[in-house]
Amino acid sequence: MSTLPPELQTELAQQVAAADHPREQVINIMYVLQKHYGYMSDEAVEEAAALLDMTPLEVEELATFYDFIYREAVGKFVIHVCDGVVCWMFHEGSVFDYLCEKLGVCAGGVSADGMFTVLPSACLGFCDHAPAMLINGVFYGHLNPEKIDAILEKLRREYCDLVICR
Amino acid sequence: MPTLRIDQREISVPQGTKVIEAAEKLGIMIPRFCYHPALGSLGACRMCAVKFMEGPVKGVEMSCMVEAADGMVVSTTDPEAMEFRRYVIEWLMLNHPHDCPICDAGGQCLLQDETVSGGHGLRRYQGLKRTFEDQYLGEFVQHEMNRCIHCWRCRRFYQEFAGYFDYGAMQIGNRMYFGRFAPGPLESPFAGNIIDLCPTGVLTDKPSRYKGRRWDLQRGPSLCLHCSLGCNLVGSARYREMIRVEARFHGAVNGYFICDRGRYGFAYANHPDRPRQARVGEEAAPLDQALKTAAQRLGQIRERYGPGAVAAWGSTRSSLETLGMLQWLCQDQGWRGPQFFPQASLARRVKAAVARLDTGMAVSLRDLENADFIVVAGADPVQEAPMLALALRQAARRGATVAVIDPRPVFLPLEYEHLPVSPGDIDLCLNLLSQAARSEEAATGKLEPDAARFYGLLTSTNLEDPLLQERLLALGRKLQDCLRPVIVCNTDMVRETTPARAADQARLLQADKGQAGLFYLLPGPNAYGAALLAGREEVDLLAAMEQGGVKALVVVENDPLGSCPDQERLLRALDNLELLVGLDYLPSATAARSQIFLPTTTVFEKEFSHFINQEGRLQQAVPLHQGGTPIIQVGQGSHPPRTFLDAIPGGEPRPGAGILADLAAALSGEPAPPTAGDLWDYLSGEHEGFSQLASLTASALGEGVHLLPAEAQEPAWSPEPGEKPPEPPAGQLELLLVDQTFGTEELGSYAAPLQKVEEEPHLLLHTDLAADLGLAPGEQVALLLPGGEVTVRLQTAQNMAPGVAIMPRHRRLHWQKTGDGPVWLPPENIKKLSEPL
Amino acid sequence: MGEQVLLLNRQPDRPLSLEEYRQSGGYEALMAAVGKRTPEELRQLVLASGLRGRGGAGFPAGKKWSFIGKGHPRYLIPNTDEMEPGTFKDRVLVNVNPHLVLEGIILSAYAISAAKGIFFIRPSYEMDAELIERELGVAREAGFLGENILGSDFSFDLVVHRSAGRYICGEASAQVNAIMGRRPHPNKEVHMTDAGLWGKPTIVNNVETLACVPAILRKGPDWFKGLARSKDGAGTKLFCVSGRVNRPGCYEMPMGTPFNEILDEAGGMSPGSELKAFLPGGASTSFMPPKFSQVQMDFEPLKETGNRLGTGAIMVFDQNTCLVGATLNLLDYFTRESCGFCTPCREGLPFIRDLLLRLEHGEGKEEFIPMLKQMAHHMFKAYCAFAPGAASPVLGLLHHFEAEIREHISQRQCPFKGK
Amino acid sequence: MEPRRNFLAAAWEGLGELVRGFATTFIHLFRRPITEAYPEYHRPLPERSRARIILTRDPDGDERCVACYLCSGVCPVSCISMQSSQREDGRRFASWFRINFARCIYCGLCEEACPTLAIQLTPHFETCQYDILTLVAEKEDLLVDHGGKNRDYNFYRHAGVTAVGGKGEHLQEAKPVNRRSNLP
Repeated sequence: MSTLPPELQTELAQQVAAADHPREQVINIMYVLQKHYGYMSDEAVEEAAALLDMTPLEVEELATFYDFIYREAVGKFVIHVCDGVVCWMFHEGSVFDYLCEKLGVCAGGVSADGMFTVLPSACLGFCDHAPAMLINGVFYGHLNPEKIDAILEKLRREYCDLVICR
Repeated sequence: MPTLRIDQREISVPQGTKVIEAAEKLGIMIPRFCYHPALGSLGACRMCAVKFMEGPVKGVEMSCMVEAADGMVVSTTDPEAMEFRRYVIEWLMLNHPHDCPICDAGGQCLLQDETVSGGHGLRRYQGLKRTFEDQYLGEFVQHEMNRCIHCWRCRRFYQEFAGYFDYGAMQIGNRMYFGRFAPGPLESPFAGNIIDLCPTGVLTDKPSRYKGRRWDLQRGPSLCLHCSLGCNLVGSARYREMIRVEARFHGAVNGYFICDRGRYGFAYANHPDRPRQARVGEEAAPLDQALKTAAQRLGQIRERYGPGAVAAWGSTRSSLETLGMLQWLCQDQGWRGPQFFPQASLARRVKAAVARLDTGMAVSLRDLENADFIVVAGADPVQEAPMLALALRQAARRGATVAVIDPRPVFLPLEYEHLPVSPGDIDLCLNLLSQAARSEEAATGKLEPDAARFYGLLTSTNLEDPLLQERLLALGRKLQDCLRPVIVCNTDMVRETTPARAADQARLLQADKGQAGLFYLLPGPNAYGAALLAGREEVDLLAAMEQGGVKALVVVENDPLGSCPDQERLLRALDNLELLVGLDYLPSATAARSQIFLPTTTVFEKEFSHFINQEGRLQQAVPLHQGGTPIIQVGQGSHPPRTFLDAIPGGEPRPGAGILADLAAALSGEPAPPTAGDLWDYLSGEHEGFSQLASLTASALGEGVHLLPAEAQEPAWSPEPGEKPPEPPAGQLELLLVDQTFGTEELGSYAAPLQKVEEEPHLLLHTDLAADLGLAPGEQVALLLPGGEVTVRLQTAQNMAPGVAIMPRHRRLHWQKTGDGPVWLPPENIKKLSEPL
Repeated sequence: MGEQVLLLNRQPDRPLSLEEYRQSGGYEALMAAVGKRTPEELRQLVLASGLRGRGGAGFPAGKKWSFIGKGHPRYLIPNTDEMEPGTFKDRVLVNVNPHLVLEGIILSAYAISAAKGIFFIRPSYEMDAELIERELGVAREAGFLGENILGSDFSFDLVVHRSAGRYICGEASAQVNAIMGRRPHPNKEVHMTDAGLWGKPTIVNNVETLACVPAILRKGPDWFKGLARSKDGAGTKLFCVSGRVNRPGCYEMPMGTPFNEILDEAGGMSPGSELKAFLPGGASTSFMPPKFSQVQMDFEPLKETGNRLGTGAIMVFDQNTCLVGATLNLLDYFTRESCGFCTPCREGLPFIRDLLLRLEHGEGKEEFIPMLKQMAHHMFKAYCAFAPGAASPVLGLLHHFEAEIREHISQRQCPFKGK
Repeated sequence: MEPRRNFLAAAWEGLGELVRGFATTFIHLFRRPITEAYPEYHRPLPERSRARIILTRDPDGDERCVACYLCSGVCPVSCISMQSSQREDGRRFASWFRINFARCIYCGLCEEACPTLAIQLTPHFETCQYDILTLVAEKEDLLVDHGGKNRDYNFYRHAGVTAVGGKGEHLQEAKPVNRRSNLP
């Protein structure tokens, strides 16, 4: 049985029903469920499958394909650190390492307070502000250790869940 | 017809042929992994690269992706293409483990072959090898993901070709993983085919793991006996044990694939309890001596009571040789019979079906794939003849409409329309469908007088359920625009009139559209042959035995105690006998009860045998080995005994036909038993359906020989098409005994691998009915049948006909308590049991 | 800087509103076209303008549209996936002038008689997705979108499809698969223009391409052609300059502007930096040494040098950057993003990457060079354009900077280490 | 064309050969005979000489034979037979393994074919028996408790299959791919 709140369940069912082809909603549904469960848990995969009349495997085929669908638990803030060649030129490695060291996590891990996950990421399209990172849909550029500290501090203080594609 | 040159040789191929296929026609095997003739081109493995020297395409391209065109000059040995292919192999081998010696694909591995032939030997990549965790995929398929080369064949077959979606590709790039969402058995009954398709050892055959290498196996073309479709197999035996069965290509029947029942059902041939020793009374005896005793005692009974006191009972699973010889013996000796079917009503249905097939109407499975409208009447393809479901899916993929008229909760891996009506309403549904299929103005014109008269006779009684009626009429309207309709009809649980009705409607469609097909499902791999041999006369041995007229019964490769629906009555009748002679290769109840038992061989052993599938195609099975008790059983797992024997241990069984021929010779005092040639001559004289047998040559048997007459034996329209068969007594349920994919089919029910996957025995009721009766799914219920009580677990379903109760003839269920014909049950005969102790 | 067509009236920190856009002639083209000119005329105009796709392949847009199949409904997919490393022009474009983008999309949809558009946008541009969604509503309210646009019988609506990442989704057929909720693998068996999204005729165009359409219609194809500085070029191009330059950013310059002028526009090399190499059009183009700094940045002139314009994302490398390391970084990216469909890409790229990694770590051997060359060449026989793109920087490295590779081998370490 | 040979020269040459032959015989007349007193004396044979076959063990003491059937497949006289089976830990082994030494021609092809270095030929050649059936050797007769010629090789460490060690724990192997990893 579904463990989703009934209103969310209805909302999603309506969203699927409104689509010309239910399958085209699969990524949107995964984003919503990901937001609800914190990440795309096994349960979320099964929920999505039931909503879309797909098998869990069919959902899994997609969920594991995309890098913005998280099949493992993540922190409240997912920090995508750009490792594109331009950011690399500006010593991207040190941004990534600095973040990992600062938060005490390895790549993909969740910080002890459950707040942060650091992931390397494909070029984010913020090359004019290299080195850059993306946190819950917001870009941060021209990074250096001081700036990173300030950003983390700010995020810790004011948590806001602003966008669906984190 | 484009003409092109491949490696300096010219060939013309039909438009649309891919270069890789054109090369294959020239005998040039371009290496490939992802391309498969049944699945088509994909272009993923890049192994089939060739160089196009001239023509519309230039340079190195994939031969599976380019259609042959005029003026093409292709080189498969060009250095650039060769170097690229060498690299492809090297890339594929980067992560492949170093485990050929412990891999079951070793020796039958496409990757091995291509690696060796491509000349790749030294590993230049120094990185770490990628590894994956494996999954449990059920009892048939072993998963070893490290070996994967990502050719996509398994997923393409599993999802696109077969229509099941619990196995697929996950992750991305070189981390891509083929498997299930969570470990568990593969849901598709066609899953075994991914073993044949896998070009390396990722998916291997679990039951035959570690049993032997391909080069040590005695292999040969054989046939599947687990339903009436007659799929072609390659069987493999080693050390007197049947090891494995794979699909064998047959263009008209099974294509490249078989179902899992056919793939793993063969294990009955290795059954540890298989009777391999002749027996007189309780005493084991040499076969010759037992045969002599049998002849002597049968002769005595004949002398004492007259020839009619001996009767013969065959089955639909014996070879045509055995069936024919039994017929000969009966005719020669004046015995009663033979009877081939467990019930007289079933015999009538099968005979009605077979009599209506001719070359103009019968369609093969492959023809079925090209139909554009298919009505399935009274059949549940996945449960009864799984390969039919696969053919239906291919038709649906090409745009066909598939409608299933069946009381069961039918599931098909395709888009289909299911009309759950009771068996009594199937005829009516067919009527309504063909009425709706003809528009008003066309209704009277165009038809020849006979057909028009038949059409006029169709009554237009409506179905009780208006919703169903509407869906049926909508389907009929769809049928109006279709050009190649086919009616698929079963002979198992339908009314006696239904096979004939299906033929009538198909004939009407043919008269209307100029083209229509008829496809029957029959009970057993040689039911067609049995129906032809049985002729028009009806034999009811059970009644004759009850009346005491029969004193001796010869049961040939049949288990009436397992298949006769009224076992109590049969047991009483058997008590009237003085002698029961059994011939079989299964450790059946009837074999155990026989006073004289003569062991026979399976289809895999000793001699050639022939079977006729449901579309009248005579096919040959080649013996793979000499038979005998498998060494693994003789040695009990350890090494075989170090004694030398003249005879093969357990090698006594002989083909049924041979034993019967010897029996005939012994009884008639002839010096030599009839030979196969004699038998063929006899059969071709006996029945016009067999007239082709006399001129049969071995070469004709590659694809099989269609024994169909040019005109059906019973081409006439049924006299009263509008008549509705008798209705069930009001308020009563009709009990339907049905088949399941695994667990009900006789041969397969003796196969250990299939026993592991069979469902529990159950009784299926409509959800609403069960609720009305206060029963919940999963509960144990007692079912009071005419012959006694059956205890079974209850299942419910919504999408089934309301007025029926469905019970599979499960091997683990003592269902033989029903009697012949439809069984009506008052609902109160289904009682809830307090939880079993 | 030349005439601004796409980034006209660019505001430093906010997008142009509908009113601002209309003041500078926005939606005029739409009003002049819809219901007044036939789709065929529009297609001819765009064909005559010489507009070539800005997404990388440079296929003439008008020609692509002329292939559109007979069936209906038809789909238009404005491609804002933009996953090519170094590229951010679409983000800038959408952020500067969302309504120009919308007008271009609507006009293009009219030209191909599309009924529905799917604005495909990558997940890192979530803010821009929201912006477009908001402006969509504004345009719809103004009657530029939806049923019977501007009173004509042309109806078209646009929805935003948020991707969940992966470079391959930028490939047209993979993108269509992604929208349909299937695994986004490329598919060459069918033509998008005949049987694309849901088996219907589909056109996938980069948004920058579509954004050129209003101006072409307003000012004519000859004007558009005249914007370019190269012989056969047309229009302006958004060049994203990043790397060791003073003012990295997105600049609109005429098509065919020489590289050094674009570099000057971006403020020249950063202090202390000397030009060592540049990638002219994103990660899937070849490295070019400074001797090519006069090259005209357009499809044909770059093709003559054996390179590609790609997305026009110029990445500038200076003398302190190890190009083996840069190529390794690019191959890391491509290896990770390969969809895994075909063998060369799935298995060949990791092999190339492994060789580069060994070179970078000083474990390189002389025999790696011919192996790299052969494998990079064979990448062009992969299924889609992904692997050839990934091989391009490797080929550029081998062609122009082989000496640097040899230094890595002879010194048994990266010569830039510690610099 | 060969030049015509002088008859006298040919005779002289032939005589020379004769004398040389007799000289050798003559010299040996004065040498000590080197007859070896077999079976009292066993001449040490080179390690690689091919005679009686053994099944060796890997450094961990486990049977090396994985019953892959390559030796029986390659054997030109078909003197090797076996049945492969699986141990509970997933390791493949021969549930029985038989060599008929009455047929064996000691060609060594089995040893060459063996991918795990299990089957090896030894210099032990004294296998004569009065009863030919006793020349049929079973696994227990063949199995020795050492590694034979190469004592260090362990097939399973290279094979990359789970029987010994988990996935990713063999030589040159990466850790198993995590299908759910968030890493791109």
